[in-house]
Amino acid sequence: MSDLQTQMDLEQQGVLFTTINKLYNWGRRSSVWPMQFGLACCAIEMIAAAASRYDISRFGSELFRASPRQADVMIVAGTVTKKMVPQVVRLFNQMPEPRYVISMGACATSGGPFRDGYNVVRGVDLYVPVDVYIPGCPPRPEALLHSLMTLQAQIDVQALQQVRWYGDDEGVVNEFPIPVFGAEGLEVAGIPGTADPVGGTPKMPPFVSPALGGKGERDASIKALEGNQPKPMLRAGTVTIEEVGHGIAG
Amino acid sequence: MALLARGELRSILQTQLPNVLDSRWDTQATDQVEAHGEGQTVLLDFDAVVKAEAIVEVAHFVRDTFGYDFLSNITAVDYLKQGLIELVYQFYNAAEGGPDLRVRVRIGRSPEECIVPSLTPTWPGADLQEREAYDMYGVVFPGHPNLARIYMWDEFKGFPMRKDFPKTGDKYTHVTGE
Amino acid sequence: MADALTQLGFASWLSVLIASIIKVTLILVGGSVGMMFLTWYERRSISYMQDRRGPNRVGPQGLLQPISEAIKTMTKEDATPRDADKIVHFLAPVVMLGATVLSFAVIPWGRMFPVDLNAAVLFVIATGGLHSIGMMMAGWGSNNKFALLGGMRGVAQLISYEIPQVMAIIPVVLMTGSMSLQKIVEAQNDFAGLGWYVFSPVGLLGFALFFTASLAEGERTPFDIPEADSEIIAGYMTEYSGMKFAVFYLSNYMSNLAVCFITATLYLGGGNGPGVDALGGIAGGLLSLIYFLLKSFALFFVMVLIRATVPRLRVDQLMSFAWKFLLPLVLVNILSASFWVALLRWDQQWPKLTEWFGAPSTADATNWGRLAIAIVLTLLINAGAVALIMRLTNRNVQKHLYTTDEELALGLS
Amino acid sequence: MTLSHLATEDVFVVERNDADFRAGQGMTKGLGIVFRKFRKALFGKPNSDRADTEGQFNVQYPEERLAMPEAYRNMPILLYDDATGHELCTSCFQCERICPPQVIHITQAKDPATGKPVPAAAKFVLEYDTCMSCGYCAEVCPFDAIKMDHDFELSTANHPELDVDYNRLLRPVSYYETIAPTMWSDVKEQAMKKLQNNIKRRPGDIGRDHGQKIKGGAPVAAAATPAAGAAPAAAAKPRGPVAAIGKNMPEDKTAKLLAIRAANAAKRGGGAADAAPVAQAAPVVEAVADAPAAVSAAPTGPVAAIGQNMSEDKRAKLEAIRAAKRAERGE
Amino acid sequence: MLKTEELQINIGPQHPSTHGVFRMLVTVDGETLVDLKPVFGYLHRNHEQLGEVNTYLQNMPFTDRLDYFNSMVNNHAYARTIETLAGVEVPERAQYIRVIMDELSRILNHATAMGFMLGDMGAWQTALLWGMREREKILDMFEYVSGARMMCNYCRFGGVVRDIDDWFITELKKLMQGLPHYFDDFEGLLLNSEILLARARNIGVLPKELALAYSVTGPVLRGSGVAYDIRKAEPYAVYDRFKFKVPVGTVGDVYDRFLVRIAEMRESYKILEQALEQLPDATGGFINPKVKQQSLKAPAGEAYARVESPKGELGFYVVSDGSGSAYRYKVRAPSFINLSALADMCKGYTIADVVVILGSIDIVMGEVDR
Repeated sequence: MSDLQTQMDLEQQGVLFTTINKLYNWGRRSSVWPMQFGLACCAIEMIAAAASRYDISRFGSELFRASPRQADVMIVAGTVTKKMVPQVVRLFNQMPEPRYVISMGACATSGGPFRDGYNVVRGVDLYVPVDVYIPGCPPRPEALLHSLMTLQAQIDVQALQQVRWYGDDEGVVNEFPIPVFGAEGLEVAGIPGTADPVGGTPKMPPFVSPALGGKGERDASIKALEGNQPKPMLRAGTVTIEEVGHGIAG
Repeated sequence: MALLARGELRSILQTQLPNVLDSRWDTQATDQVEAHGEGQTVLLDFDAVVKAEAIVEVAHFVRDTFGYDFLSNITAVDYLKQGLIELVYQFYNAAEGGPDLRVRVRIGRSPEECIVPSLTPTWPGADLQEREAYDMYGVVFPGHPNLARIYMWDEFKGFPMRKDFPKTGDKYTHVTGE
Repeated sequence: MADALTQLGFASWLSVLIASIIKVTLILVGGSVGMMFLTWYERRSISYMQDRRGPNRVGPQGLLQPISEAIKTMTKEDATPRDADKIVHFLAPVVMLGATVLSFAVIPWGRMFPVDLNAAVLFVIATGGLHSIGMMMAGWGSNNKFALLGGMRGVAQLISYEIPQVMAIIPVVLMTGSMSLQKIVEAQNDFAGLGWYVFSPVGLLGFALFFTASLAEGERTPFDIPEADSEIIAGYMTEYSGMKFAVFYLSNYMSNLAVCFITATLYLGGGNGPGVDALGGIAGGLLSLIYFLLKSFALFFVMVLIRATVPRLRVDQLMSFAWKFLLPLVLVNILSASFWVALLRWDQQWPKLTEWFGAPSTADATNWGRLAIAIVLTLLINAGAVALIMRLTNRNVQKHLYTTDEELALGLS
Repeated sequence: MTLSHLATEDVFVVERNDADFRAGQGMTKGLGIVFRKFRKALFGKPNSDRADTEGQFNVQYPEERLAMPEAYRNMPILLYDDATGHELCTSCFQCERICPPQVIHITQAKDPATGKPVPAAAKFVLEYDTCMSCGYCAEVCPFDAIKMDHDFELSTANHPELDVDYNRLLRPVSYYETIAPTMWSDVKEQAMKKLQNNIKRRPGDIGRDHGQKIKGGAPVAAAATPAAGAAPAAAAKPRGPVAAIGKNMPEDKTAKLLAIRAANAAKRGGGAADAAPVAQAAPVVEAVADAPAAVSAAPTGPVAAIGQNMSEDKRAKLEAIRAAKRAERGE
Repeated sequence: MLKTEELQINIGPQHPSTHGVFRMLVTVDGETLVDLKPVFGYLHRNHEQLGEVNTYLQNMPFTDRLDYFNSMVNNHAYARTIETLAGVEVPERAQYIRVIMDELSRILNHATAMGFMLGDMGAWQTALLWGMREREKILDMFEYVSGARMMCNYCRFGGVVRDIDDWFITELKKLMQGLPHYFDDFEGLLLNSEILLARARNIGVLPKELALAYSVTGPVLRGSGVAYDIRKAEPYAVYDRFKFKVPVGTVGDVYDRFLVRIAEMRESYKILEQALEQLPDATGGFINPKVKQQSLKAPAGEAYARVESPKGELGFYVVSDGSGSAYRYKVRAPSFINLSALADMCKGYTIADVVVILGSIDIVMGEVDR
């Protein structure tokens, strides 16, 4: 709560800071340039969001930059596979601050329907911190626009004196470890063994979202990915679904 | 150049190219299904099962004799119970249309046996499919110009589509084969 | 302006200094504001071509969009690649922007001339040539393959297209008899302010050629090869971020603006138009500024229209277009320009003719006949040349068509 | 090649126009078409009909919205009966079985007295972050308890929040009726009949104890206690402009910030100083005065949608803040 | 003697014009391409493995995510395979509905695919956005019947999940009023544009024999001059009742593939007209009521069924062991196999051509890597 208290104090500090902050935030929120980075199905909805009907350009975000150096937000639109994730992290590392990540769709958020596959990463937040998650498979283009508005609202409450990229670098991670291909899966610096094995669950918790105060640290409260139970080998032959249907008690 | 009915190729091969058929499957009748009960594996015998080393010869034979010049699909199936990997080659007759012609090859699962000559020199379209079979099932295709892993990275060990590869959530174990 | 200041009692050196500073500020502010408006204008108009609306939420109708982008890019982290040549990497955008801003020194805003250089045309071309140095520096300094490719492509393109661009101006210089932009504008003030060069056959062809070549100079579609994002990411700008990228962006759009201004000045009569002379004074000056901006932004709209419509050319096609299509036509145009000048200004060329037919001038209504001869003659030459060269180009295409099969068969076997 | 399976009239060769003389006429035509489109989009009438190929096509999202077809499926929700507060779900596990990505996790309720299973779910967790919106759960549900929602504005900064529990999944039947009237009327009778049968087998509050809709058998109005406000608030989610900007903030931050502000205000207020403890203590506040209005206005009303994505305690805090504010105003 | 040095460039996996996450290792001599090695697997999401774990019905929504432009066609192909395997009959009305959805998919796929290709050429997305506009209009209708824009999950074994109603038919007729205008505009925009001709003619030539050897299908094969269309060669659904033509190219270059796609859109339009005319009334039902969707068990055996997807031959090879899920589930993905011809098509051209040739093959990585 301390940072919130500071924020409250800041609000009382004076007109100058407030004005500068407002201007600064306004500048960033009004021109969030995404990186041209489509992975799978969601990328098509991302393109649809840029197309005539939804038109992300109304928010000033239609300049999809091909180079990460000029982009502000990485919209991870689609399934991140183990083979692709080193490139994702590398691209994210190449982006200059302030940078944001929108995890678009189920696959990017948690691996989605493919999370039980051997080559799919269970959420891009295991490798880079994510600012906004959009559920949906794929989310509607409007949902992407909504996430952009969510991101804008996040930007709005930031203060120049507090943003992680201008302050002292204490505890702030700028370079995220790029996973390395191993014989059994992905290896990540700082994680013993195969961090994300092929045919197994990852051995690391996700990063804390910067919007919730994360500075590049992993969420220590999540020990393992408990929600991601292995999928049972379901066979319709062994469970007759129609019969079970009507009734618990009768 | 004519279309062949289902199972017709088998009898034609018996008369015209008697050496190419895989003798292990000679005795079984056409359309016989070897099912191992509920949830078990199955082997099907509709079509000609040829020896692995004869696949190039048979492929050329069906192309030149019957006009089946379009190699559409190569499927690898892992029959864990029988210890076999089956490759199904599907040919089409581009001029005549009609259904496909299936030619099968059955090989063992061990690295020494899991070898089939490549069709890529004649049908370059088989290139990627053979690489896929190599990557996912560990079938080696001598004669292939660039037999490397296609989906997984080169450092990876194991063949993820084989039936004994651990599913996600299982403890990772080394798989047989490599 | 300096004179006025001296009269107010300033020392002469001081008044010159103050006047210069005011001018420089005006140019910089005018250029940047013009550029910002231009980006908004382009984004909005291209949006409507694609049935959407474009930026309309930041400020009224999205007009503040470029300003927010400026704030954002200025405050963004400035990343320099680890293995880059730091100094070159830093200097490249500076060179680019410097070159562009310099060219604004001589561009007239309507009838207002910041600096009336007597070799203004030459000056504009020279500053435009500096761009290639900036591009190469950016491409080289970034230590990135795509940036290097983009830089090399850019330099090759700029150098190739400078030739037709410069030579397309020669007819204008010939017709005016001066390299001063002010003189060029004045020379187009006949016929109640409508005596623009574009209405003469020579000027029309010159306009088309100059505008085409300028598209390439300004890296606009279909010649945006140095930054073709579907091929080489962002070209020479790939490794630039934050402020440096903003400077590139600024210089790009400012040079586009400059191109439009210069085209309007050279061929569309600058600030000339009906009513300017009649009004005179400050009102006339304002009207001329409005005319001038209207013409320039109409030209820019054409650029946007082209951008929205056509794909880009390939590098080799780009080169052959410059050398095989533009250059011959430009040469022909110079020829017909000299005929034009000879016919209309024979008093200076052949005094004998003057004795026979009297002294002509374009403004002189008694010389309609000579004007008509000049128009017909140059029209014939130019149209013939265009038709011939197009015929040849078409034949090249078809010849290519019949040889490729064999070539490919060889290559594929 | 002879193509015996194709008659010659079934094939045609595309016209390449190789021999045409090219003098820029193709490009000019293209420019003309683009200009026409530009003119139509700027001055013409906007797209209104499916036959239109010209004219402004843009829908300005937060202010203007496209109508959703009834069948649209985004994320699953669970229904409860407005009248009795009983949930329609009987934990038959059909949806859990059919779910392709296996994101539904149900625990069956047990009778505390006998230990026998009761046709109601004790826990129901749905991983929104993995759901593939296939709609099978709604399709197979024999009790029409699980339905596909139309609300897509779910983006959040909080990943664990996307594991949605029972309290946040529940929506009243009336809400579903507003988004899919015909689809509900097709199954309404049957679903309600089944529900009545199931209610008979549910002892006590089992089957309606989630989200504290019902307190001691109180009727509908009680469904408006703040904690249960989630469902009506979501239903009331305005189709117009995004209601509260706070909704777009990270929710807990909003709540905390508001709490601090309220506390400060309370301090300044002096007389209302006793409101501050209310802000800290976060018990469920009993039936707030304006909440029933929220329910009645559910489909269209401009109710603050702050609570939409919040978990329970945050919502409680928020209510506390509201109470503090009221206290400050001296109500 | 002068010797130029070859430069190796890595295009992708994150690259604006690789249509997803596709990587090409390109060796160039100056700007001319000497060698091209495609690298796959960046979107390999284990579709086939999951298909062997899922029940038959559970796998239906996964097929949506193969070729995510044409989920309707994927559903159709998969449903056909399982229907063949389990011997399920499909009511006539369902067949017609499937055909209508397939042809609508074809139109939207070709419209966007050509838009992407022109975007790769640098046409600043105008053609793409016009195509997307038609796509949005079609997606509205998909959404109406199936409930989702892209991932329709519309087919069931023995029919479709929801019948089309009057609203759909009225709107479809309205849509079809507008389509010819769209085709005309699109052709007028670029078909004869000099720059497009320069960029597309005689680029990426794939001769007829080579096309057959490479097993390419769909517009790529037809662009090379082989009139092979599964709708004619092995008619499925009710395609044998419609009159339509198969457009073929002559040279086999990018321009031919482009023209073939435009012609196919017009043919699809004709099929739609006829299908609407012949559409039987609802008495026959739109789904076979006897089929137990959720617990469908196929007898031990194998089946391969294919449809003419907008990208080529889309087939599913399913081996059943008598249980409720596939023992082996393999997808014959058209764009995967069409891609094998890429290297040969690109050799000798420049980098700028490579992206255009790739665009003209019209790949979708979800299908290539599966």
